[in-house]
Formats: sequence, structure tokens, C-alpha cells
Amino acid sequence: MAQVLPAERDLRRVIGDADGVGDREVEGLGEQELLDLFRSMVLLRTYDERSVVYHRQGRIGTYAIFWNHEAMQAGAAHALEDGDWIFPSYRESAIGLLRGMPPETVLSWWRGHPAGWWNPEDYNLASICVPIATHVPHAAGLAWGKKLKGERACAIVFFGDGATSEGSFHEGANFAAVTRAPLILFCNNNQWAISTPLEAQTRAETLADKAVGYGMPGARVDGTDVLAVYEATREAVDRARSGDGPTFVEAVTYRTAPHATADDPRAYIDQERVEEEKKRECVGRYEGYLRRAGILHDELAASIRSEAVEAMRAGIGAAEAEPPADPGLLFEHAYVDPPASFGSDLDELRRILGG
Amino acid sequence: MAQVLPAERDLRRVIGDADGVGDREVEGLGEQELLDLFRSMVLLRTYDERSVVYHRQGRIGTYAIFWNHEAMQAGAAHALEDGDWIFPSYRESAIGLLRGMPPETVLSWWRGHPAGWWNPEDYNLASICVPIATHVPHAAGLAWGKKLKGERACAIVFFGDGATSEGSFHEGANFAAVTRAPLILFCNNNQWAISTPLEAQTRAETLADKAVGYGMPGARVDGTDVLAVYEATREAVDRARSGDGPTFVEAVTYRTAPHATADDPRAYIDQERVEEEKKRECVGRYEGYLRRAGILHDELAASIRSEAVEAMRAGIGAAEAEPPADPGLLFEHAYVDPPASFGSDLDELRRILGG
Amino acid sequence: MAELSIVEAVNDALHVELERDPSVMVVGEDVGRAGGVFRATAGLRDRFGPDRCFDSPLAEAGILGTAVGLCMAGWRPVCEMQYDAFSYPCLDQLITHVGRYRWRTGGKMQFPLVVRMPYGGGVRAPELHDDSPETYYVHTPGVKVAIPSTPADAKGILAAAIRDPDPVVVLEPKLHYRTLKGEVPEGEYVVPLGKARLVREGDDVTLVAYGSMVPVCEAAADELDASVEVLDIRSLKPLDEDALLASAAKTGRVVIVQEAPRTCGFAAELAAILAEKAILDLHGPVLRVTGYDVPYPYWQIEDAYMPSVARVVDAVGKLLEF
Amino acid sequence: MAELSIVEAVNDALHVELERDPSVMVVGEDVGRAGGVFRATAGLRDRFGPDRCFDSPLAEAGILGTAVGLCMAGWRPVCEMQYDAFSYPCLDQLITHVGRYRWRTGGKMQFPLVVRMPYGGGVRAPELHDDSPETYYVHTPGVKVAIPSTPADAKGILAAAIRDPDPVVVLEPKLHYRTLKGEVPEGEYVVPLGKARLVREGDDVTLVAYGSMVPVCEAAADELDASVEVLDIRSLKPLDEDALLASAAKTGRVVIVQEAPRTCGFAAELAAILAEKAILDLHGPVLRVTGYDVPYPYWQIEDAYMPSVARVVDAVGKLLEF
Ligand SMILES: Cc1ncc(C[n+]2csc(CCOP(=O)(O)OP(=O)(O)O)c2C)c(N)n1
Ligand SMILES: Cc1ncc(C[n+]2csc(CCOP(=O)(O)OP(=O)(O)O)c2C)c(N)n1
Ligand SMILES: [Mg+2]
Ligand SMILES: [Mg+2]
Repeated sequence: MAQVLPAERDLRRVIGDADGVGDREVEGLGEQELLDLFRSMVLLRTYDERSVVYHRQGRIGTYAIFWNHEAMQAGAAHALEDGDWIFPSYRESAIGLLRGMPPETVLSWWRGHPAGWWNPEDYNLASICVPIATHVPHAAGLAWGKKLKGERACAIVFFGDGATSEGSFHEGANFAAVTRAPLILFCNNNQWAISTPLEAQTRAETLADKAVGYGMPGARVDGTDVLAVYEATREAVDRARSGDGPTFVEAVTYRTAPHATADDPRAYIDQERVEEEKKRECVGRYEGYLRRAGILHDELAASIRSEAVEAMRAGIGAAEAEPPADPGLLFEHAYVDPPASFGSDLDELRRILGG
Repeated sequence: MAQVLPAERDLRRVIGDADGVGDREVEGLGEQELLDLFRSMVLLRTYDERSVVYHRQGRIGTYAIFWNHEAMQAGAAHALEDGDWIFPSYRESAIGLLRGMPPETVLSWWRGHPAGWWNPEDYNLASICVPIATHVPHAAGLAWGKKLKGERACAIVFFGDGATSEGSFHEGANFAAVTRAPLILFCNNNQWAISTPLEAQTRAETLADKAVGYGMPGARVDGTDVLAVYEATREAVDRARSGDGPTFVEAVTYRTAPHATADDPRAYIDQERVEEEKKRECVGRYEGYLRRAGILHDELAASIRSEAVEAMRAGIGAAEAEPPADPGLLFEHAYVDPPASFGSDLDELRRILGG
Repeated sequence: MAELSIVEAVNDALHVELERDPSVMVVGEDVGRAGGVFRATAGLRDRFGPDRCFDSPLAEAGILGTAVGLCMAGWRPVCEMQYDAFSYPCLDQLITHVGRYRWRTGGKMQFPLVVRMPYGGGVRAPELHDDSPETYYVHTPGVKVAIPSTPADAKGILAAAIRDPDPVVVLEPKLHYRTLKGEVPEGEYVVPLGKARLVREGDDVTLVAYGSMVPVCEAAADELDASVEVLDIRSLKPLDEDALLASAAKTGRVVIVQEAPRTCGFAAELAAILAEKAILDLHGPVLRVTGYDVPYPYWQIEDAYMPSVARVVDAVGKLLEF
Repeated sequence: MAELSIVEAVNDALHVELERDPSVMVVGEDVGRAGGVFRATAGLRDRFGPDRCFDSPLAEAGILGTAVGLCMAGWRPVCEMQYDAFSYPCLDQLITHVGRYRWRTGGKMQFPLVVRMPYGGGVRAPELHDDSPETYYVHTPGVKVAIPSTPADAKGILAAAIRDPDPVVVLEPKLHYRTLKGEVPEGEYVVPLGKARLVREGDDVTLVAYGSMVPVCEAAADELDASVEVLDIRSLKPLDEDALLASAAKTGRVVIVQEAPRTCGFAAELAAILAEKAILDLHGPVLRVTGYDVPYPYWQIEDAYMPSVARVVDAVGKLLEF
């Protein structure tokens, strides 16, 4: 019977902890890069915390909270080059901020405003994928297609633990393996799919075990350790770029917030466990690392935070300043070359709305 | 990185070979059982060979040939009890013969005649599944459902190497694992999906490796060795029945015939390899085993063969004697409680056909 | 009789039917521990246990495919798809198996499963939470399709679907899940499939709709000066053709309202039936007021996409002037 | 001009388009080494290499999902679904992504992919090799759908689909793949989408069809005493509404023939358009001759399922007597 070597089950870690494990250094990350990484995490954290407030204030719609997922998103994104493509799920809705996308774009998306829709080519960032796992084959296709064209780019696709149950995940992973596409399958294992715990989702001992069935390497990493995520992703990127095909990365974290603003997890999640996990949340862990290394001090931390808060303040202002969307947009973007009926439909609609 | 233990990669074998591996015995199989197994294989072989002839004579339609797959079908079926359910693909179209289904039923199926459609409950045999892998969740559901009812039955589902690429396979396997359904996922790895070779289907080192991702045991077995198939399946059945959930069995054979009567494999399969594989075809291998064990001799073998030929002669006769199907059947079986429009549709159709 | 919302009526039906028949079980994502993202299945897990209200893995094709096997084992699974657009992964199982398996057994086996889901727009949600997918279901042979518009029908039709020996897809108007309340009979209550509901009688024009478009038609009828008949189709397959034809014969003017995109929507089927069987009764064209043939839009402009009272009133106006 | 069968014309179009545009590639099961189970892609792998005629894993959703990504990388993938009913696993990708992705980018990205497949019955095949799934495709916003009926159109429409900047689904009438031959222009040849083909002119009645039902209508026209116009829709979306309405205005009598099950088939859409826009032109009901709302049957009785010349003649007879 096939089995996974137990040695591979441990979560990779770089950041030390109260439990006595020491801090490590990651090759190739100088002080500047380490601070950039922190800046990214703070930006994401600030985006997330402000968004929950904006939602409560009725300024954005339903919102999928990613508190304690920032290390995965920032760590992975920093392991990429700008030419590499990112395929986010709703959980990584704001990952574009790390590619220079202004916060108002993402806020507009959650406001249901067309200003929230971007051209993927502007940031090498695919649209937010709402249906679970269906973007995995997209990412496989893009990565394969880039390789066929002889381009250098690789791709990363983010999805959750629950997503691994979908057929789309399976077909996309297998396509990537067969075409040796330069792809990183990045699984955000936050141990919950809305109310469904990991043990009701799979009997695999680890999600990284799934890699075996596709003949690709699988790596496990502590998803609250941004440096471990960075390191594991960078190895996967190197492998992809050198023609060795896709890698499955399982990053383990814990969803300490509701699934989304509409969700009330008290019925199904043990709140004590949540409080426990919050203590090791990823931004604080990394901040501790940087402070221990003498790279970060109070003043710098405060200025990074206030920069992020300022960016959000400007972002929500810009999003709210967007003019109301025109109903004509209904008919504008579906086709390059729309059917004739769209013209008369729009005329009629305008007549009725005008009246 | 997760990996499969190399020790598990060997194909299980029981029947010895020219290469010096000796014959083994299988616990629990007496002379009678061994001969029953042979009878089953000969019946299937005869069904298959006669069907190719009937097709050429225009007496049945397109037919999916299963020559050299008999050991998998007979070996697995004999490891089951009558109460256990079988979910066949088109490749196992005649497996019902091992449950007492008359050949005319299967022949009628390939003749596109409604006499070829049976009540699954009569044989604990699901309908032939034409679309690839979509019956895997059916089998998972049945096995789970039986378990929920406290019944003893387990289920086996047959599918090919190509089928492992489909999302349906994945979702069904995962459902079975999560529900600990008493299911055997039996993969007929004949190394081809029509013209697509295994290495274009997956990068997994073995198909049994896929079991790891579902947290279920995976076994590899020589698919031309009926006793090895029997033994591995029986172990999986025992596991299922004792509540330990599903097992993935990969049985390796080689498709020496065209995919189906409509297919011409000369464009894509190396004919020398085919001739090589034909030499170790499964019925002959088992016959050798029985003869070496002194269980089978010429006379008995001949009588078993002529019994099978006789059954087929009777079967095709009966199938051809079926009265032509009535067009009224169009409307009869879709609903227990059909919409009113069916009545008037049929009246109109009869009027026009009658005219 | 209790005053319930639609989602409460659904929940009530599930309780009653699981109680009544021990072979009924609920399968879906988040139906158990959370009681469903809309709480349609709330309380079932506590009352009937995790086996009869099963939190499935995140796999819609797996849910429906497994349900086929559960039927073969003697269960009557009620599958929840979490949202309309997330039911698309199950279309393959629905079309290739759910609608054909009974036929494939020569009518010997039954597949009494139910697929239920919230459907429709107007809820200010991100994309793919707003679709009206009934065409995909109703075009598929071997299944039945119903779409209630009131709390009482939501209960009675779901009960009928669960008891039906054939597979039934029930779409529930999520826009009105909580906002639309009404009297719902307590205990066992069944509204037979195949019967339309005459919402109000009128002589000048008939508004035909189902699900979330019924309230739109009622509001339009309120606004209009004419005598407006409103027909709630509620059972798309089997269809109450007689009720449709009777109303068309009476008023001679028909406007069909559907939220789904226009092309090949169910309004087209109803219009085609009228064009075939009521041609001499019609005093004017059969008009359709529908969603457009575009992806369901960003929610800031979804109100412009959804058939509105104004659009229905406009269509009636045109028809009356014809 | 060469005399080609439909499948040869498809093959010709693929050769020409892959030659013309290096970003066109073919992806599907068995399209490469075997040249397709119907040999529609024969020769492509040898000529253009295994990357541009790619034997995919056995996974239809994966094929179409990967194609979305290939478009993002600048390719124009032409996906083959091996048979009609085996395209159902790709519906989820089609509905949730293929039809919406351009919209989702605010119109900034293009998804010029093609999904082509043999469709339809009458070929004496086991179940699920016989479906006419056009409704599932044509109801889906954001995609275009075409169904040629002649070798020349099979070539020209496929070429148009490949060059089209939007996603196009092309269904090819497998019943006539090899049996129907005709003159096909050599080299580059494009038949624009959105234009119907007037097969023959007539004054008394119009037969409207597409794909494999066009020859049935032609045969019926031959049999009938009346002056019969035959209109081949060939492009379902965009639809040549003008051609439909012009013919209805001329003859006043319309019979629509479709192989797919009746409910919400494309004939319903055409009838609905007539009921809305041609009501004053019609001299009688709009009749539909269609497949039935049942699973496609065992092949021994498939001829009774398929709309036949006799059924079309009968419908015309009724209409002329109306
Ligand atoms: C195809 C599909 N089915 C169902 C849903 C509804 N849904 C939204 S999020 C979610 C859970 C996802 O869990 P997981 O993959 O673990 O990602 P996470 O939300 O934890 O990041 C579900 C079921 C969906 N979006 N798409
Ligand atoms: C969903 C689906 N896609 C495509 C096909 C067409 N098809 C029939 S057999 C086959 C190959 C199957 O290969 P494999 O799973 O290895 O089984 P084998 O035929 O070798 O027994 C294909 C692609 C199908 N039947 N169903
Ligand atoms: Mg999760
Ligand atoms: Mg095979």
C-alpha cells in the first residue's frame, strides 16, 4: 500500500516560537526584502480589518475575511517575479495590492461596482474566482500556454482546503502535471470550508499527500510563518522555471474569523481554539521575528501601519467617489461583437428607466 | 515531499511464469473454486470473441472489446458475495454473466434493443456506464447508503486508467473515503484510453499512488493474473466489510485489441508490443496454472469451452428472436409519473407511423 | 397556521418529511453543523443526526452522483446546492444519469431524489450568487422542475418533490427567502406538482410568471389600470398547460416574465405553446419580459438587469395598445 | 472546389486555420495520435506537432478550463468534445467562466476559444452518443453557437468561429459527417456567423431548421405538393432574426424542426420570436416538430424518436389545412 514518508509530514518553519525553536534566516532575503514583506503583510492586514468595518458601515457588501491568511498571500507573492501570474480565489481578493493595484479597485469589487473589475494583464493577476476550484485549470492552462510560447512566466493558483474535493482541482492539477506546466498549486489550508472541518473534507493524512497522485512534489509549510511560505514557494518557482513542472504547496493556518461577513461561526467553531490560534497570528509572529533581528522598531512599525491606514482611507474615498455605474454596461462587456438584439434591448431599457 | 514507498510498487502475482517465478496458492480457493474461476474466464473470453464476430456479421452494433481483461473481471467478481454490488463500465459489459445474467441480455444491449436493459436489483449489478468515471460516485453512494442501513453489502466499481483523470473519479473516491464507504475502486489499467497512452494521462508513478491523496490503501496487482486479482480484491472486500472503508486496486494489463470495433489502433499502438502481450494473455496463463496444478486437463477444458460456446449460440439466437421494440417504449420508462404531453405525443406518433 | 418566511417553510417541510419517512436524508455543503448558509436545514442535524443531515465534501457532482447511488440503496436524498451557479458542476450527473437512470433500468428502479437550491438575483451578492438556471434543468428529460413563489408553496411543493417517485429539481427564490411571509399549514402539507396557481383573476391581460417574478407581476398588476390576471406556473415540468391556455383564451393577451436570460428561457417555451395552441385566441403578440442575454451583472446595476415592475407595466401597455 | 464530406471539410478548416494563425491550437481527447475518433483532426499532429494538436487527459472540464488559461496566454484553442453528451462535464466551465470572463475583465481580455463536437442521433450507437445539447449552450450568455448542415458551411463556420474574438460552440451533425458531400472552396473560406441560409424558396410554408434536420426538411419539401421555403438557421447565436421574420412574413406559415427534446429547445425560442414579432403575419399556429422530452432511446427505436420526414410532412399538412 502506498504511503507518504512520515519525515515529510512536518510543517516547514523559519520563524522561531515560544516553544524554543529558534529563528532561521532565509537565503536571498536582505533587510530591505524583509521589510517589504512586512509592509505587504501590514497592508493586507489593514485592508482586511478596515473592510470588516466598512462592511459594518454598509460601505461594502458581503466580504470574505482573510485575517491570519496574510502570511500565505504575502509570502507566496514575494516569491514571484512581476511577470508571473497569480490566480486568486475570493480569499485572496486583495492580493493585487501587492502588485500595485489601488485599494479602491478591490473595494469597488466588494461594492459590486464595475470599477472593481480589472484587466488581468495590467497586473498579471487573474480575476477573483468565486466558484471553488474552477480556476485551477485556468492557471494550468496559462502556465502551460506561457511555456509553449517559450516565455519565462510561471503561475500560482490559490485555493482552500475544501477546494481539494472538487473535480476541477483534480483535473487542473493533472493537466498541469501532464503538461509539466510551470505552476504552483497553493493550498490555503485554514482547516475549514465554511462550517465543514478538514476531517469531514478528506481522509488524507495531509493535503500535500494529494501531490503524490499527480506525480508532483508536495510541500507542507506553516502558513502563519511568512518566511517559510516564501521559501517553499520560491523553491517551487525555481522548479517550475527550470522545467520540472508543478508543485503542490500546503500551507496550514487556522481561520480565526468568520468565513465571510455574513457567516456566524459560533455554531460550529470552538471559540477557545480560535482564541488560541489568534495568539500565534501571522503578522504578530513576523513582527516578533523582525524585532528580534533588530530590523524593526516601534517607529518604523508605526509608520508602516499608518501608511497602510492612509492608503485605505484614500481607497475607500476613491471607491465611494466612483460615479454610479451606467446600466448600459450590462450590454457592453459580454461580447467583443455583440448580437444585434443588445442594441434594441438597451434602447428599450433606457426608455423605461428614463420614464 | 510526499513519496510512495518503493516496496509497494511491485505488482502482486500468484501465477508463476516462464521467468522462473513459481506458482503460489491462494487461501480459501479449493479445486472447485479454481475451476469456477476458469469457467468464468472462459465464458467471458467466449462472449468477447463471439461478439467481435457477431459485430462483423452485423448482428450487434459497436462493441467494446475486453480481450485480456477477463482475469480482472472474473478475479474481482469472484471475491464478492452475491449481495455485493458491481458498477461496470462498458469494458465490463458482460460481467453480469458471472451473476447469472443470460448472454442475450448483454447482446441485446449491444444491439440497442430494450431487452438489454435490466433491473439492477435482479443481479446487484448497476447499468453499464458509458460516460467515463461518472459511475464512481454512484458506487460510493450505494456503498455508503448500504452501510447507513446497516446492511452487509459492499460495492465495486470498475473504471479505466483514463478515467482517473476525470473529476467524477476524484469526487467519488473522496466521498467514499470520507464516508468510509465499503467500496472497492477497481482500476483496469490497460495502459490506453483509446489512443492516449498512460504516460499522457498522468505523471503519477503508479495509479495506485492516487489512493494516498484520499487516505485510502492502494494496491497494485498483475491484471492478467486472475488469482492475484482475486486475492487483492478479497482483501479489499474484507477491509470494506470490517468498516475500514474503501480501497483502490490498480490492476495492470495491456489492451491488445482495438478500443472498440470502430477503432483502428494501428495508427497509435506498436503492434510488436501487442503481439508480445498477447503471449501472456490472461486466460492462457490461468489455464497453464491449473494444468500445472493438475486440476485441469484437455477434456475438461474442452467441455468448459464448448459449454460457453453453446451459451453464446443460444444467447445470440435469443437476442435475435426478440420481437422488434415498440416505439411506445420511448415514453414508458423516463418517469414513474409522466407528464400529460407524453400521451398526445405517442398518439400522434402512432398515427404517423401507422400511416 | 403559522406565519412563516419562505426559508422557514422550507425548513418546516424538511423537518416534517424527515420525520415522516426514515429514508429521507439531506446531503449538501454546510447543511449540518451550520444548518445551511441560509439556515434552510437548521435543526435537522440535531434532530435526525449527522447521517440524515450530512455535511458533504465540497463537490457538487459528487453530491448528486452519490445521491444516485443512495437511491439505489433505498434512500431518498434531498440534495442542497448552496447557490444556483454552484449547481453547474452537477449538471453532468443530472443530464447523463439522474434523468436517464430509471429509463436505463427499463423503468424498474426509481430515483426519488430532490435537488433544491436558492436561485435568482437582487441580493447584492458577488457574481455567481444570482443565477436563474431553470432552463438547464427543465430542458433535461427525466427530471421534473418546480419553482414556488410563496411560503405555503415552498413547503408544499418541496414535500411533493420529496414524495415524488421521480427526480425533482426545486428552485427557491432567495430574494424573498426571508422577506416574503405567509400562512403555512402545519404538519404534513403537499402541493401537487403539475398545477399552476391562479394568483388573481382578470380579463384584459394575463401575466405569467413563477418564483421571484410573481411578486413583480403582482406589483405590476396593482399599478396597471387594466384588469390583470396573474398566473403562477410554479410547476415547470410537468406543466399545467390547461391553466395557461385557459387564461390566454380568457384574456387574449399574454406577457410572460422570467428572470433568466431570454434565449431559450422558459418564457420561450410558454410562448411557443401559445403560438402553437392558442393562436386564434390571441389579440396581440405574446410578449416576454426577461433577463438579458448577458452575464448576470455587478450588483450595483443588477436592478437594471432584473425584470422590473416598470418593464412589465410597459409591456402590458404595449400589448393593450396593440 | 473539392467535393468533401462534412468531416473532411472540418479537417480542411482546421488545417487552413492552424496554417494561417500560429496561435491556433487543437486540444482534445484522441485528437492527436489517432486524429480524432471521427478523424476530424487527422494529420494535424504530423503537420503542426503534438503541442498544437494536443492529446489531452480524459477530462472535459479540464480541457475547457485549461483553454480559458490558454487564451490568457495568447492562444486560440479549438477544443474537441468527443461526443455531444460527453461535453456535459464542461458545462460548468462554460457557464461560469467561458461566457463571463471577458465581462469580468471589463471587456479588456478576449477569450477566442472554440468548442466543437459531433452531435445528434441516428448513428446506431450506445446511449449518450446521440444528444442534441444546443439549448445548454445557446441559453448561456457570453458564448455564440453555430450548427452547420453542409460541408461548405462546416468549413466556413468553423473558420469564422476560430477567427471570432468571442467563444463559439460549433455542433457538427455527425449523422451526415461522412455521408453528406458537397463542394467546398479550397484555402481560406469563412462563412460569417449571424447569417441564415435560404436553402430553397417557396411561398406556402416555411420549414426552419439547422444541422441534421435541414436534410429532413429538404426531403419533406420534396415530398410535399406545396411551395415550401426551407431556412437553415445555422447560426443560433447571433441569430439572423431578419431572415426568420422575412420568411414568416412571406409564407405566413412556419414549422420549426429540431432534433433536441422539445421543452426549451431552440425551436421554442424561434417560435417565441415569431409570437412576439410576426403575430400579424401568421396564417396559422407555429408548429414544432422535435425530439421528445425523454432520454434519447435505445437505438433500435431511435428512428421513432428522431423528427422524420413523415412528421414534418404531417405538420405541414395540418398547417396548410388550418
Ligand atoms: C462550486 C462552489 N460551490 C460552493 C460554493 C460556496 N462556498 C463558498 S466558500 C465555500 C467554502 C470554501 O472552503 P475552502 O476551499 O476551504 O476555502 P476557504 O473559504 O476556507 O478559504 C463554499 C462551499 C462556491 N463558492 N463554489
Ligand atoms: C465523459 C466521457 N468522455 C469521453 C468519452 C469517450 N471515450 C470512451 S472510452 C474512452 C477512453 C477510456 O479509457 P480508459 O478509462 O482507460 O478505459 P478503457 O477504455 O481503456 O477500458 C473515451 C475517451 C466517454 N465515454 N465519456
Ligand atoms: Mg478552508
Ligand atoms: Mg484504459
